[in-house]
Amino acid sequence: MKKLINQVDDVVRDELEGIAAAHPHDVRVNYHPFYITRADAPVEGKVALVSGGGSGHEPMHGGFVGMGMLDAACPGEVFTSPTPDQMLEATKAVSGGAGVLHIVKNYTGDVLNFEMAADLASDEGIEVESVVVDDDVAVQDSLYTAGRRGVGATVLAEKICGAAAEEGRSLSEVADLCRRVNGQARSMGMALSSCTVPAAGQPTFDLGEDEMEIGIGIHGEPGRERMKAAGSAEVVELLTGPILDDGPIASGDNVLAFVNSMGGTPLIELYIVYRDLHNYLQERGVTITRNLIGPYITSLEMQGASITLLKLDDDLTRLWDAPVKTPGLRWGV
Amino acid sequence: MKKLINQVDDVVRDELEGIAAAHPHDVRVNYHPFYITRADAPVEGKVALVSGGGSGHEPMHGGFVGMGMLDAACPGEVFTSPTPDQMLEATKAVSGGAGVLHIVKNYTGDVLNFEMAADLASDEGIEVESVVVDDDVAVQDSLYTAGRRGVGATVLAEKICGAAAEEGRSLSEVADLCRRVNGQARSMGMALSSCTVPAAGQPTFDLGEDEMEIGIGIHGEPGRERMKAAGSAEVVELLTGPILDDGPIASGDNVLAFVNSMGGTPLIELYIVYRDLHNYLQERGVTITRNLIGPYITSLEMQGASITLLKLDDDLTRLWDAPVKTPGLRWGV
Amino acid sequence: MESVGLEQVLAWIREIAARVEEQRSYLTQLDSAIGDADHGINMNRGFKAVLERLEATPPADIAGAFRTVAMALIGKVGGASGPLYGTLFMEMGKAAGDRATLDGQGLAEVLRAGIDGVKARGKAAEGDKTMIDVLEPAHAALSAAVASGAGLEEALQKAEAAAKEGMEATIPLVARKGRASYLGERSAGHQDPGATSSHLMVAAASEVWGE
Amino acid sequence: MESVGLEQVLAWIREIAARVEEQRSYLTQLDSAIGDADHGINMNRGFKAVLERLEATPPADIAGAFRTVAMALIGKVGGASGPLYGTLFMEMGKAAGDRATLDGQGLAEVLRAGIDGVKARGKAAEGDKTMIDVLEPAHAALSAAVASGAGLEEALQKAEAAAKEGMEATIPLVARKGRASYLGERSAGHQDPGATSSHLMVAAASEVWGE
Ligand SMILES: Nc1ncnc2c1ncn2[C@@H]1O[C@H](COP(=O)(O)OP(=O)(O)O)[C@@H](O)[C@H]1O
Ligand SMILES: Nc1ncnc2c1ncn2[C@@H]1O[C@H](COP(=O)(O)OP(=O)(O)O)[C@@H](O)[C@H]1O
Ligand SMILES: [Mg+2]
Ligand SMILES: [Mg+2]
Ligand SMILES: [Mg+2]
Ligand SMILES: [Mg+2]
Repeated sequence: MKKLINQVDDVVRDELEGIAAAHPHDVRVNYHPFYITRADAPVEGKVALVSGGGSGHEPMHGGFVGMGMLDAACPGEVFTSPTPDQMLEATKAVSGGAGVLHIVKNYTGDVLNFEMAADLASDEGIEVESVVVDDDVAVQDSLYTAGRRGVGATVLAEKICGAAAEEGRSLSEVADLCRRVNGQARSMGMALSSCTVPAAGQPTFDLGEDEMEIGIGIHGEPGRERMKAAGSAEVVELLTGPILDDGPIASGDNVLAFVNSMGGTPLIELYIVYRDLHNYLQERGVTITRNLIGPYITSLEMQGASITLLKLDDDLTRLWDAPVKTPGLRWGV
Repeated sequence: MKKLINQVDDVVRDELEGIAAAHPHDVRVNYHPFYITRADAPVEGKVALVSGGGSGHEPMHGGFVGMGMLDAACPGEVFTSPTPDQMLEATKAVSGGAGVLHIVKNYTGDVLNFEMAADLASDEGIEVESVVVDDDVAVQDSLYTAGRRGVGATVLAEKICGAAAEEGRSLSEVADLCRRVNGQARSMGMALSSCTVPAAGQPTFDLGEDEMEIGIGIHGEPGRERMKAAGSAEVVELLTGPILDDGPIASGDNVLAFVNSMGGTPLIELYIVYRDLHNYLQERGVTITRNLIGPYITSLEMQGASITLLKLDDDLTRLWDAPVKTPGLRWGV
Repeated sequence: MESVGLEQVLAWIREIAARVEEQRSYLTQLDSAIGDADHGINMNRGFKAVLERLEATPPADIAGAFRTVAMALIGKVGGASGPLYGTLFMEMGKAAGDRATLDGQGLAEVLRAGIDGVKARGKAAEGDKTMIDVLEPAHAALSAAVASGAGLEEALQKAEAAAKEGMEATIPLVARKGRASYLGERSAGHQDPGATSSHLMVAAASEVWGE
Repeated sequence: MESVGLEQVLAWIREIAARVEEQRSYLTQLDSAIGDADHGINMNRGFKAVLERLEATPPADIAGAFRTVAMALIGKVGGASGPLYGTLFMEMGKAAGDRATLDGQGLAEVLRAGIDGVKARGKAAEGDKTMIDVLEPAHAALSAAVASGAGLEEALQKAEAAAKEGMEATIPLVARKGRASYLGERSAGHQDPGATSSHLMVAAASEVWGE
């Protein structure tokens, strides 16, 4: 394993020290327990947004803390959900009296830990609503399983709900908006290579020189299917077909197209993927009116990409365009 | 070779189509020959900035075209400098009557092709000044060699000079500023893995599981030295020591610290490197007052990082903070 | 022995910690196949914290020992196994109440309460390819043996055997809960990491209490 | 033959294009060791364009043929070799002027002009580990042979031999120009790719004109 890190056990703490040193005007880092808040938290009278999850997905979530997006993020160990005490302390630190929204990606660990934290926060008199994001069409949904994973839609939900909270919308309104974004977004990802969890020291899975994994998550899990590596246009079909088949997005719709790098795939390839996605959707009568292209929800150094489509309406578009100032996402200010 | 591309020979064109589709309001793409201009070019009365170089360094240079930075960028084939006709046409397309600055990275190919283009442009009555950026301390400078490579300082020079041009400074003022930035900036990079030029189909060099290359450039060239892979703190010493030894930056100075990913190294590692750089400089009395952290001048999917330090003064700081709106760098607007 | 007191409970917890440390890469490797390669790392981080806290503030009774384990796991493990094992010990602590010792009967009752807590939180049933596939049969074997008048040593041996069987029985299963469920059919053919760590706990009990 | 006309010049250019195509990966591989792994790709892209343009608009004379080659290389190759080889042929074209044929003497003059152009643009001297280390000795051998009254075939054979020697002599050199110079001492021990493509051109001439 070759990585630009120091001690394997210090990866998350060292990273947090880097974030604290790099963005002192935007965020504050708490070390006992680990959480990141915007520098001006708590914002009185504003619904506060708290998210979190395992580390290794940078810039998500810590890089999305700031004006117009998250009030706090709780980083767990690499690929391991954070613990209830982190979420509780972060929730208390950013609560501005208007309630706190927990944006939770649908993984058993994240869900259970946030559940415990929400119970504890309510015990302390803080009004908490939780929305679970589950947009990954690679996983078949079913009553009897853990359901779908939360992936790319999380980034979009955090941006859009963050803007709504800045506007002064109420907790239930922001929570409903979050559910709406989740309901109108679908994602699917693929990998050309695995990634190495620092503490594990070796790649989570091995891929042959001519193989790719389709339907991966963001934790180095193997995907639904292993197949022969294909070119960009074919990969776009393999990912976008299931997304469109799944429902909410149809011909005539305007969408936000989010082409995401898993961490090790460079921008030159993402733009080629975006071009092929643009053509694929155009042929099907779907119009891209907004886009996001880059590494925003990653899986350490994994090579690969994911596509997320969000059906847009005027309200969502306006909230997407609203100013945001975070280390990982910034415009309008 | 596994990449999200289509035909090897179409990589640059496909990428340009992706950029054109993604950023229609910010940039315009010309295909015969290849160049990218800001959508509102030419800007009357403003000094125009033109840069260019081989592709594979995204977002540089095409991603830096827009308000407050470049007026045009000329992408060559992967790692191959563009040709004089591209530079000439781009220069003509963005010339606003106040002269055109060519920002050239110091590689024989780039220098010779830009030289030819500048001659041709002058023949057509356009006033052109060229500044060659050569900030890479990994290469010993000498009268008898090609000199030092242009690397990270190029990104900083394009941002700062772009702001100066927007302010209405003259061609000679902007050119002098560019030379000043180059004179006050130093860089050095390292690699944990090689990269694969699409048309070559295999890694440019091989690195053992426990090896790293120190003093690499941005074209997958092997570096000055191969050594045993080390942790972040040690790598920071290996890169920053030579930078400080080289002169312009000393104890008591304020600097812009640019921690760059070579393409395959994820943000979680960059923040750890930034933390170690922050501590290393603090111990030596150098204060980081601005920073840039992420993949901005890359070498395809190479894993590794580079460090660039730019000595700041009030003028440079103000120009750095000025609004910029490009696909790859945006703030203040 | 026919019943265990605080000392034996602490010995059991220390034995679990030692085995987790020793099997951490094995557990992580199992998690690589159908999960995210961290189960051994998570459990080891958790039980290290358990030992520290038991050191720092020695519990007064069995219930206190279980509560300390629960709080350490909930606070340090994260992931799915943190809240689940945390709940297991939390509920065992509540069930232990003020009892100074637990005989076979008592152990079965306490374990029952713990398993019910895990199921309430995780919504998993037997056959979902989780720790439940080990905990349930272990409990069934333990209480059956106790009911038929077997001694603690024999009852624990039966429980360990049933746990082992349940653990191996997870191999062919298609996961319906946890990360492995994302793999669908591809999850079959691999032993569940959490079932493996649960078996480790039962095996530790049968060793330290089995005299 | 004792002198070459437009036909022979075109045959030579086509032979270069064929050899570049065939040796493209070899040239790229040499460039991987001390450069950026694109020399063969660059040269092949360039000479493909040369052939297309010669097809599209057949040149009227030798000077026109050289100019077409120059413009195609300058417009299509990029990198260092593009403007350098472009300049080589551009200057050769100027020197050829309106001559309908070139004898050994004429070839030497034209090549001299080309080499001077390359040196003026690239500032390289012999021993810098570049194409110059092949072009200069090739020119020296050619003019010496011609001066001593040798025929074109013999003169070209001598030039090729000198080019080969110069090419191999780049192996131990430490590069002072071009990308390879960034490697410092590490550039020693590798044959220079541009020297290799220059030898290819001389060898092509000695084959197609050497009857
Ligand atoms: N809903 C659930 N109910 C019971 N056990 C579960 C459930 N979900 C997961 N598990 C157990 O947790 C184990 C994984 O733990 P771990 O790897 O530490 O957490 P994560 O899956 O979050 O990385 C699985 O092997 C499984 O036995
Ligand atoms: N200043 C120079 N003068 C003469 N030849 C040079 C000079 N710089 C480089 N070369 C030649 O160019 C070759 C490299 O060409 P190529 O790989 O196509 O361009 P690049 O180095 O830009 O990738 C070198 O092997 C060398 O022979
Ligand atoms: Mg995990
Ligand atoms: Mg090149
Ligand atoms: Mg796991
Ligand atoms: Mg080259």
